[in-house]
Amino acid sequence: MGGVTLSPAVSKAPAAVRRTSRSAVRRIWGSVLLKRIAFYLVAAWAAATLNFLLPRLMPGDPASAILLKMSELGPVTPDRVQLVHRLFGGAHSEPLWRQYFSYLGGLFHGDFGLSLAFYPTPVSTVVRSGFLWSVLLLGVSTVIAFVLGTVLGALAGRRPGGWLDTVISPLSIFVHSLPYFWAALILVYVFAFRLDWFPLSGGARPDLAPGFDPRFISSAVTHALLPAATIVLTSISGWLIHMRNMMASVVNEDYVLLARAKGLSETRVTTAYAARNAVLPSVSSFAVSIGLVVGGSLLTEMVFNYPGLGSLLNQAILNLDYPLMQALFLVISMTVLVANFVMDCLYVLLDPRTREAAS
Amino acid sequence: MTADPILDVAGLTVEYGTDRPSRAVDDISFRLHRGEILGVAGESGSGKSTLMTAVTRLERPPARIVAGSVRYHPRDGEPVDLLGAPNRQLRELRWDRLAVVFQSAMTALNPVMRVGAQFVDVLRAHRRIGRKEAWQRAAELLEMVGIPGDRARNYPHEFSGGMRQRAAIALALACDPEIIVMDEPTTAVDVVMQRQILGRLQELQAQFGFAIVFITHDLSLLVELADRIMIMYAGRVVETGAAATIYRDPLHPYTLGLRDSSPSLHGRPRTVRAIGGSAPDLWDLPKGCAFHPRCPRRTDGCDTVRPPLLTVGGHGTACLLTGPATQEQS
Amino acid sequence: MTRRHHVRFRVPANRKVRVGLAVFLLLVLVAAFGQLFVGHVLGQSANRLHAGGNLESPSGRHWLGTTSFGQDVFAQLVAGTRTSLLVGLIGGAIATALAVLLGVLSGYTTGRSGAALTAFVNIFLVIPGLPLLILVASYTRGRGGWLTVAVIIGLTSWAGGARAKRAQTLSLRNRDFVEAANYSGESRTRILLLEVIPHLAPVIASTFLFSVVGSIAAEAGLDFIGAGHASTVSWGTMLYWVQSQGALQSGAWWWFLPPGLCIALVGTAAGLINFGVDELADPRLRTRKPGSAAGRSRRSGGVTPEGAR
Amino acid sequence: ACTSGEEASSASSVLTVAAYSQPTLQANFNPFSPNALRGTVGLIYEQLFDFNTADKNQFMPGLATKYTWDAGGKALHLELDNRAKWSDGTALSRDDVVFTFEYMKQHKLLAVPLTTVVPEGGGVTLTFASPAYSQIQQIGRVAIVPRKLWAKQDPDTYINRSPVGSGPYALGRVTGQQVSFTARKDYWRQDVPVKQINYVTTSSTNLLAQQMVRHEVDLSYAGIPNIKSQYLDKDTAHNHLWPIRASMKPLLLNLRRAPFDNVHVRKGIALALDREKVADAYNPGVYQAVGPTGLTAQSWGQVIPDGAKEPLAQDRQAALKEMAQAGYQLKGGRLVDAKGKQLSLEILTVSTFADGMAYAQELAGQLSQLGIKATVPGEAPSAYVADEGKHNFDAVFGDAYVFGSNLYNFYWSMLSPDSTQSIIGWDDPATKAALDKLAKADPAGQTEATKGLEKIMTDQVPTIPVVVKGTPYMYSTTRYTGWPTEKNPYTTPDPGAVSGVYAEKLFLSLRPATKG
Amino acid sequence: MTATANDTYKAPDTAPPILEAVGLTRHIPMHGRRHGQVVRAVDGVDLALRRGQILALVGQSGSGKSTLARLLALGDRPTSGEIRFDGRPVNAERRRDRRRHYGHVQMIMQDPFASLNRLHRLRYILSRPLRNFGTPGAAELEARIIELLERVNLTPGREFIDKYPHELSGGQRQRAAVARALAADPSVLLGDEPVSMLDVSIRLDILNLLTELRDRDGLSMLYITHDIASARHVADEVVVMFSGHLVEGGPAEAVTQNAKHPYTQLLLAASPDPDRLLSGEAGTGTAAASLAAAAGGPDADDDPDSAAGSATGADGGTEAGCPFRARCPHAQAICAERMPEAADAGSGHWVRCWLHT
Ligand SMILES: Nc1ncnc2c1ncn2[C@@H]1O[C@H](COP(=O)(O)OP(=O)(O)OP(=O)(O)O)[C@@H](O)[C@H]1O
Ligand SMILES: Nc1ncnc2c1ncn2[C@@H]1O[C@H](COP(=O)(O)OP(=O)(O)OP(=O)(O)O)[C@@H](O)[C@H]1O
Ligand SMILES: [Mg+2]
Ligand SMILES: [Mg+2]
Ligand code: NI
Repeated sequence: MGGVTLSPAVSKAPAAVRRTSRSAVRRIWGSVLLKRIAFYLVAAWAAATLNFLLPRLMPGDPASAILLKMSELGPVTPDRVQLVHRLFGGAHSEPLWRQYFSYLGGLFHGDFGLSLAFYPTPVSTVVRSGFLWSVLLLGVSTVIAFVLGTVLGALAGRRPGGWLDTVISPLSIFVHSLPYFWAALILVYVFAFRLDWFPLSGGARPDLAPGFDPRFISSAVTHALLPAATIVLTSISGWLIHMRNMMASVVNEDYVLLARAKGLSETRVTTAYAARNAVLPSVSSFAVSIGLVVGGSLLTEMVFNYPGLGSLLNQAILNLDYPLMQALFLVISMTVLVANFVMDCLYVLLDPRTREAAS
Repeated sequence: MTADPILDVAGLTVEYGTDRPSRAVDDISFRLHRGEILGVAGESGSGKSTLMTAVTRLERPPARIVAGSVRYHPRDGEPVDLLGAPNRQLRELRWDRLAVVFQSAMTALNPVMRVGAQFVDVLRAHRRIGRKEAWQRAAELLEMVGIPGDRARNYPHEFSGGMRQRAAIALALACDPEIIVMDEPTTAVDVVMQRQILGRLQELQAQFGFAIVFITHDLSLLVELADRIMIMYAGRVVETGAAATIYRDPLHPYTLGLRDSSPSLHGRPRTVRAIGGSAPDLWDLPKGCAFHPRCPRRTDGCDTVRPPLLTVGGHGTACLLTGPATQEQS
Repeated sequence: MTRRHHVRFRVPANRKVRVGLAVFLLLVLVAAFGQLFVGHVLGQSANRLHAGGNLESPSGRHWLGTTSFGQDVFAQLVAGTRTSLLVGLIGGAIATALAVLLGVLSGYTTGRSGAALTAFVNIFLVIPGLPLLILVASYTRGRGGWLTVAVIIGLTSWAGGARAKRAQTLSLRNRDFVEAANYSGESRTRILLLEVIPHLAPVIASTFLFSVVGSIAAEAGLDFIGAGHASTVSWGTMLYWVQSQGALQSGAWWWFLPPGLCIALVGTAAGLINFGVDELADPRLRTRKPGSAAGRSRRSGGVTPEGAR
Repeated sequence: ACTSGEEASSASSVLTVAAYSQPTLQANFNPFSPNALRGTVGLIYEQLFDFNTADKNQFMPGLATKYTWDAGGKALHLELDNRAKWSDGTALSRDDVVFTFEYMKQHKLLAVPLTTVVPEGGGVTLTFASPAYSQIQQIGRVAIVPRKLWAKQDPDTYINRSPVGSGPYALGRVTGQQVSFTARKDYWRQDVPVKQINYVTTSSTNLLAQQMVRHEVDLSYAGIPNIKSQYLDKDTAHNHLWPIRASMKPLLLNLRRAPFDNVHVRKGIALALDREKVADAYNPGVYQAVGPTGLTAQSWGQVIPDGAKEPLAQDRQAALKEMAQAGYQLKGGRLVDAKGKQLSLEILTVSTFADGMAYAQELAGQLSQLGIKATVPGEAPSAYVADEGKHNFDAVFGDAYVFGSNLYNFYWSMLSPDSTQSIIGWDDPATKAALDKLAKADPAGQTEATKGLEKIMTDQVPTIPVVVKGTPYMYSTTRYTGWPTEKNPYTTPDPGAVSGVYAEKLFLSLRPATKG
Repeated sequence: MTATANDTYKAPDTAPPILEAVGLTRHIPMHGRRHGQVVRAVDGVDLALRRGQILALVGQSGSGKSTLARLLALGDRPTSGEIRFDGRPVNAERRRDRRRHYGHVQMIMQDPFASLNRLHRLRYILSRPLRNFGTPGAAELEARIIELLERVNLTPGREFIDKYPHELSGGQRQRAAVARALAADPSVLLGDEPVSMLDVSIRLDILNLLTELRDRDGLSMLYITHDIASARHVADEVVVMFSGHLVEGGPAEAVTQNAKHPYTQLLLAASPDPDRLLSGEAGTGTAAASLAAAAGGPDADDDPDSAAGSATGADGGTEAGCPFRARCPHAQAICAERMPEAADAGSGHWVRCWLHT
């Protein structure tokens, strides 16, 4: 959740209505929604600005990076040096505020300029090439981790101190603490290299062009299995612990006891009463992690040579590709914002109480 | 009123913790009759809630029932020992025969489920009825406690405290139980509301004839509500008898203290005194009578002999001085 | 004020917590004295090259074998413990301090400045941590060694903790005892420092624990992608070398496994200790007889216990 | 996991090259772009000619079969192979060559003082403002593009997704992680033996090592650690390594910083190094210690004066003597100046390059033994480049200087203040003069002209040559045989070998491995 | 006339008011579904607290009692109206002025479990007002704290001084809260249900302490409670609040024995009173009937939509009307129009009801 606070509105006329009509409800909820949207817009603007500034704080200039690359191939003429500086160092010749405005202007048209690392490919093309990979791999595995972790956590937390809890909780703390690129390296070594159950790396068989082609899709899926398993394995425990703790406290709630007293089946008590309530805080953290999926994937993608946004970000940083960096940061920030926004709305459906006090 | 027993509790003992257990309920026996209201009063921490959860088998760790029996007498068939009953059997008895109302209805209703759905849930678990019919019955039940039936679609937070409390009572009635155990069901509402709820409760009880175990620390309330009263102190029953008798002629010094420390509203202003001292530590109970350190009338032996609960003519007390045995002697 | 009750150290009752503390203590001891032991008793040093053969498997001489450069892995691990723990502690301390400062202030301050602070925190939440870390780390160009890395990690990883603290402060702000402190004529700073923040102690403690672990992991991540300070010996740089030297393919498990396991060990210890952090702050839970007075006083209220809101 | 038989057989004949070290690719087949994908030149576009640096700089024909100097190095006539054809079927004419040179000149892409280019006979004639003997390799490496498609393109922004070239391959498919090239059936020079070549991405050495062991990759040049144990030993029958030594890696000191501006300090450092050990710090056998001129005796023996042919031996006493001359004394194991300050230096390194880190660590270790406080701060490549550019370093050991076919470029890029690669801040009139002399020297006079530069190297020590950098050219003979070897160095399998005439020659010389 | 405990000191009815509320109003804006509306928690309340007097404030839950007390303590800001201390208006804007007010007027908050910080010992909790409102030295401080503790019967003080709140029983806590309020040496105590959550026996301890303080030190006190019997027992005067308005007030005995306002009557009827039962029908079988009867009146639908119990003009009428009219068995047309002025019912007993004007 974005942790949004809305300042209490000043009291209007004390409308003395016994039961607020449906349309009024909608109107009030609408105004709350508007305020939220306003917040998200401000946050988006701030993120965009920050994204503009951050790369500019980085040392070095892309021109020298490119020149170095060129000089590996052969001597570079002084003319060429100048040209490169004009093309790639250009960002620094203009005053900052002017760059800022042209940057903002570009954003509105979805124009992020040309990538430097992949010059002269437009940044938007580059980002598009990585977006789907990341979203599919990380999105799917984050969802799987969330679902599995939450289910296991619910089982463990149902009886705190029970055998499942005793086994699973410390184990998951341990797994949660493993450095995940390290774990990924082990998994690759064992399951891909030694056992040959999975392909070593990449997003799909490299000779297949991305598209709605069954061969490509099945290849993409086989390639995604191992990285996804790594992500699931290392992030499942977080959800598990989270859910377990919530569950352990929720099972002591009076309404769970009452449900038991009502003679409902154990399954019904656990799912409809305990887990249903315990899952709420996890859901809001889920929003954040879904949003961060895009940015948090850098290390995994590096280990697996996966062609997603994380790899692109790494290349952008290595090559001082400001435009690409900016665009990626923006994409990340925006996914977080959008995920939060969607979750905000969804949360209202999940927790009836929030419909009342939307602050 | 029949003298037909419905619940027989004998020697019930409940402890908290395993390393250094504390006895929150110590060797309590009582009998509940059909259609009767049994009030349980006592100081905070005297073990009232513990007793109630043990009787209904809703105790949660670290509570452990270490001794005793709770026998339920169905109208037809053999008595069932609730403590020994397998989970399946217990589940069938729950709510169908034995319902509870918790101390705070605020937290006893599932906040993310519509109120009606929580009725439907239990109705469908114990009665073979369709979803639609169940909803209808939920609405009827709510109307029975004075809540419009269409409010069944609301969530608990959309109810006021009093409404929730009444909904909890309606919920307890859902399957026409024979026993309802209520643990301070009205602490969260003010006197006017409390009066209203209890009034409704009494009407319903008159109508359906279920038995009630009513727990509170408000003695004056019980005197008005209950048929019989049981006074608890430090996990034991110190006095039991008909409500009016207990109020008029309390035998145990603790009951007397309780009565005398409440100022009167209408009568002649009387001198009220506090009992003094503070509740005992369950881990370190005084020897002998647990009340003796606070007792204004303690004598020799109070600190060594633990007085048993002795009953004469339906009025029992556990005190060396005023117990029936002593009275007979004097 | 008498502090005697505070000072006395009680071994926590919870077994998990005990195990966690023991592990942590052991690591601290290793960090403090490990190098002396390694140097004087084993006669090894973390950076000595070609101390023996390359990629030797564990032996009496090299407890954890050698690296492909011939360094003693055990010596490296011990030296790395110090660096990594320091990075963790310093990074964790900075992140926690910032989280407390910004979280509490944004939760406690009302009006425009409160809203601005909140917005600031929220915006930092939206920025992805690792890329930001890499950016800032590359700005310092590996100068200043692990200390810079620790500081940067601290500076970039406070937002999540701040949010948690903000939420807590928001609920504390309206608690009765805060109002009561006002009636007692307390100043605002004093209320913040002595009434509100102590209540956050468990949250702060657990934020700190996980920031420590997070900092160690972040340093490792940074090293892994080569944005760290690769020539200091830490668990992170060990991992860097391990992967860049293909230790796994070469079958050098003795070199590959220890640094990763050590990081996991710290994380696990922190996770275990976290089970007991509530005890740290709540005098009620610190009493000899858990549940006696506590259980009663909590229940006699008859209404919801404090903190349940 | 279930590939059809047909696919499997075709997959087995595909040659896979680990060509890109980045995880993702963007199509770019503009041979003038610094971001052109490897294979653009060599497989699709062809160069004029090159020299086989692995084999006594022998001339290797490309589109041009022969060159002749005229007018004291100011005119060059190139004879073209008249069979050449573009992949669209049209002939590659003299006109296209003229166009390409003019185009490059117009867009300032040519580091050669070209004045005119005109068609003449079966080829073209280029004229220069000054003798261009030393630039012959650059001229040869110009990739020729068709006029009709390029006349209107801006070399800076043109992506050229569907290139039309004269080379043996046409562009197959570009996915985010691979570029495939398919053999042209109508290639003008010969039948193309390898029907498909895939250039794939590998972002980590770990991965590459695993792919190579599994024969998923046939050819690679990246430095994987422990090549012998990780690769060669895994399949001795098929896995091969031939380190190509095409460039020299010196220890570069920042000459603008005291005390490195002091020649005695430099000499002292040079004498403190055990070059064999440095060479073996990462992949034993790949790098090779080098003499003080920076040139290897094997390739350049005839130009190196006696006494400078062998690598400088480590000599602690001599080193200390030099240091003493610079005012540094050994006290308690530390080399200190008059004020008691220890001589310290940071060897700046790119931390993502595991090999570079390893070498730098070894160097630092050796210098520490002399009493110098040597450390190795690693940093991100971008920061490294920036620091180099700003002369913000004590020492670096990352840059390597390519020998090429002509030593002018080697010394120019290392020592001329005009070179972007010369980062040490060496600005010396004598060096300039020596370079000028070499630039203008005709092929016969080049040996003599090199002498001056060699002397500067040995006397002034502007850079401290340490090793000849070996590129680990690793290949597998599971699918194809006929690879160039040390015994049969018909082409230079240099990094550039995945492009240019070298690559063309290599791929055209392979034969499918006989099964069994 | 008055309760037995207070025959030592009798405040003259003419004693000057020390703390006064004039037209005090507090409207609390609502959130969520009913965003934009307000809860009229306190609505135009005039109240005078005299020196050396205990004034009991009774009323239904949610009628605004705590809000009124918090306004008087400056823990909350009124929407309109004025607070006077010793005849002078109180300025609540500046922190310094507020602090001076805290020195005179101390509040005992409703919930002693929430209002004592569980992290501090009594020593610290009590030392703060002592230090803030007078600066005893370190040596004197401890003596003063012990004295305070003993004054509220936490004896021996030395035993209690280093205890944490959780080490105290509910009654002891409540007394600690009283001690904290007394530490500021106030002339007015605002006790917000200081005994509501306690067992009768502990409850009585505290009430007796408060009357003692009034009698000995001439302390003034606002005693907020649900328990009318105890109000009768300790208070000099009782005022009844309903839905943000004061509806009846006067000498304690008069109000409790001879209630005029229908709401007060309902409140009295609803209060459990075993004596009534025992003096009437002795049997228990009829208990049901008596309880039901006592509930009386139309069913108060405490729909949360109608905010403060049945406050905020429960039936959508104008806000000017009597808030109780919806449940009032004697409601007339005029009741919907406006609240009547206070009518005198003799010897200081007044009531705001159209039945009595
Ligand atoms: N979970 C628990 N762990 C340990 N002791 C407990 C626990 N719950 C209750 N107790 C103790 O058991 C005793 C009886 O508690 P119980 O809740 O039954 O009292 P009660 O009579 O219901 O009090 P109240 O009127 O406050 O509800 C108390 O001393 C209490 O401290
Ligand atoms: N912070 C708040 N926000 C919204 N409404 C509030 C707030 N505080 C009080 N109210 C409302 O104002 C009204 C008066 O509340 P107040 O706490 O003063 O009642 P009270 O008489 O003290 O009740 P009780 O006897 O239950 O303590 C209630 O309807 C309550 O819901
Ligand atoms: Mg209870
Ligand atoms: Mg109140
Ligand atoms: Ni986590």
